[in-house]
Amino acid sequence: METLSFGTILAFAVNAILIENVVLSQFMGCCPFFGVSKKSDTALGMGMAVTFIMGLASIVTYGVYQWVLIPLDLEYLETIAFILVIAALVQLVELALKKLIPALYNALGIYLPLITTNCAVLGVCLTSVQEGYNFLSSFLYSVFTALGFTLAIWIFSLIRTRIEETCDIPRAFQGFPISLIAAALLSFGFMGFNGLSF
Amino acid sequence: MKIKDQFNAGLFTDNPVLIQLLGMCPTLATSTTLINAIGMGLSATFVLICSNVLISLLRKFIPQKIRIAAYIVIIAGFVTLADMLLEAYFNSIYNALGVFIPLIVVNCIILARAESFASKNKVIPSFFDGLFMGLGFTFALAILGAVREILGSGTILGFKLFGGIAPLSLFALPAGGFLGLGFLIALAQHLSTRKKGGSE
Amino acid sequence: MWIDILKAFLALGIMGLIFGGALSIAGNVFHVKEDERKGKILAVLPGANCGGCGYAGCANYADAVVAGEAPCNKCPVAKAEGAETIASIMGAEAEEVRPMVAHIRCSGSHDIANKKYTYYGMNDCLAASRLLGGYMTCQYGCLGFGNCVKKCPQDAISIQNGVAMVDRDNCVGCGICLDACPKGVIEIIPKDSTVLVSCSNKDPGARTRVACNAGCIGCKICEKNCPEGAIRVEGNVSIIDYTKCTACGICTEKCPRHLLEFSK
Amino acid sequence: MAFESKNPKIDFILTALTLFIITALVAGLLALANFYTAPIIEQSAKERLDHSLSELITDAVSFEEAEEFEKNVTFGSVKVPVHAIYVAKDAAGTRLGYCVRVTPAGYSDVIDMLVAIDGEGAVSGVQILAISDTPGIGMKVESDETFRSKLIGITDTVKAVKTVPAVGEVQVISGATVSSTAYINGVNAALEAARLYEQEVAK
Repeated sequence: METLSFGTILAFAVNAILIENVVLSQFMGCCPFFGVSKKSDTALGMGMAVTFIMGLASIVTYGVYQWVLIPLDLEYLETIAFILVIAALVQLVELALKKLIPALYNALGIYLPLITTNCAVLGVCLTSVQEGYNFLSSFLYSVFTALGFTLAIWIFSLIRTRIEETCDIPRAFQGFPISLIAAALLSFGFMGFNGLSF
Repeated sequence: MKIKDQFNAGLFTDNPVLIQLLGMCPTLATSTTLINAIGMGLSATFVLICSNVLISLLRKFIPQKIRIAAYIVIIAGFVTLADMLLEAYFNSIYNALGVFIPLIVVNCIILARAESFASKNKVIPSFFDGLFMGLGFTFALAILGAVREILGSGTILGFKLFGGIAPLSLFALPAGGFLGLGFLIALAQHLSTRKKGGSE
Repeated sequence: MWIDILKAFLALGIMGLIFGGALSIAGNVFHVKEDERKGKILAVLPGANCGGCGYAGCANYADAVVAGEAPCNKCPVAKAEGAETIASIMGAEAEEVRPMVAHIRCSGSHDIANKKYTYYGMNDCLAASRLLGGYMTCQYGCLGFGNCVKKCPQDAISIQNGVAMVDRDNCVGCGICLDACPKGVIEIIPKDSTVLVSCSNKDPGARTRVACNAGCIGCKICEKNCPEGAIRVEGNVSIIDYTKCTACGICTEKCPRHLLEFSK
Repeated sequence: MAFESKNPKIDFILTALTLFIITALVAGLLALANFYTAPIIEQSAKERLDHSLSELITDAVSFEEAEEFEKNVTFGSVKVPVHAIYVAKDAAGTRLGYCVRVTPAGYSDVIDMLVAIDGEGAVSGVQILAISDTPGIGMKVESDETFRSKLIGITDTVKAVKTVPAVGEVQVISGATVSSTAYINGVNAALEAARLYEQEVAK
């Protein structure tokens, strides 16, 4: 990312949110995507929590990679170092949320610790290292990807509440199968964005 | 829990992918071909067994506060180990699985089994739980992989199937993964409700 | 070789140290005074946040139980044995909690209840009730489009001949159907109650006769004849106080509309 | 739990210490494993590379890796990263041609390919090192010989077109447009990089 003019940032944002949406075309972060999208307010809460953690994680992992792993040439330990950072961050956010915003904490319930196993968070950190982004672009990339995740999970929660409210679904398809098929259609939609080339 | 129950639970009644719906990311992404699916399944099983055993050995020493952080580090350790060994000694599988080996770390099944089972049971049951849950994961992944390969690229294990007909390349794409898995889980739910003498 | 190992050992070790320390400090700083009974109860609950107990998630339900607002048997997934363990965690003072069950206060099926107009539209009670209070002449009765059926996690309600019926063995009395019904004809009563009132028509007797031939006309015969004084008629409809009712059955014989009956 | 205590001071030390031990031990174990596996991995990667290089330019004896060269070649809206340029030399040391390693972006992944350019600046061969593009689609590029043969012998960049190709154009494979366009971009980028490198050396 050479010159960070507004144009490149915009292109970067559209690319991360629409074209290579982390859930719908890169397949990362599906567990909470299906788990938390029953109600749209918990979905948004989850999206915000993931955005916050991804932003924080990208800063800390960038720091760890540049100042710890490279000088000691321990690049092969990047996975462990990153996942340690993410797990600690999630636990810190969980404790903070429990104290400061108990309502959101209770609503997210089991899915907050599941963010640690959210492939999207680790995936983003690993990709920004692979692509060799500098500090600002790796932060932007993480935040935009998280916004893409939030957008996808929010739209999906609207679809799911619509499915549950009005359509009657055959017994075998109730619950997750119908949501998976709805996700397939949503993923078709997002495939259309591949035509956008920046 | 006798071993037979664990076998039954791991593969059918409590299958991590079809019933518990865990580990969706690798399932949808690597099940484009049968070989990839089996490769992913077996490497995940290897990591699952080792991490279950080690975590159940250490369960008395890990305090509650850093429970998740400690389990994740152990799992990540085994994954990087598997990554190195695969790249050094089994290079062909490594090329096919590419980015998905590091993502086994965040494969929800492993942490879920570590958290809900290994940290509460002794070593032998944890070993079998890891083995059967891993096999259940590979079993579900293999079915999905076969279906997607036949429909998506018209081949099975690389051999061309129906001659000239252009395959539905949709199934090789991410969206096809969702679709395939959706119908697979519907079938699993249908079978399990029918087995319990389904209410309707 | 040893230097590499030492480098890795120290580098990641120190990182682990910093994070472990940070977590333990955060654990104390953000320490929320929590009733340890909540932790034990959460261990019993499945943690799937299905909402079957009528609360947003297992954590909310555990809070309610610890605060004493919620009975111990509300979790449909943990069922009886879960309820017992929770009751034991809550200590002896959790009084013997009577299992509750839902009851539809309406028996106006198609053959006995009259209709104002024929309704063509979404098969959804809420939508139907928006059109002049529903197609039934009786404003208070069940519309039979099954909003409660869709919401019930136990599949304990079914629509028979236009009226919702509760299957008492499956129902755990969680009360989700209560707010699903736009007409509010569902009530939660103890499972072992036998005498049931299946009507909630608050119009005076004359209008009720026109609406439905199984409607309560508010004649108060049941109220006068009940030896325990367990029945009172409020707003032209009889309401049974199940703490007093001894199921003697006198009211079922006396009721001119044969509305009060023994549960099947 | 053995390692937990009520008063915060000791608890702090115990938790921090436990995590320290676990992470340190795991890191140490991995360092050990890495010590043994790293050389093997490098070795096999080197072998595969040499094997491909010698396959492309058969009569070359040695391959010298160029130091400074244009890292990213862009033409039009396409940007293709260039990983390395190997200068092929025969026994006498005269320059026989180049091998340029490029990684154009395919549909869902990157195509890692090696393009050989002979003395006159014409493409003499292309080898795909790794392509994990969507299997059904990406593999077509590798197996479609007619498509790949069209790119042998070109001396200047060609345009990827969907319709009937005119001079200086190559038709993409139907059903695998994105991957075949990436392949063409790879070859173009290699030509461009070699030309830029030659100007550099000539100066």
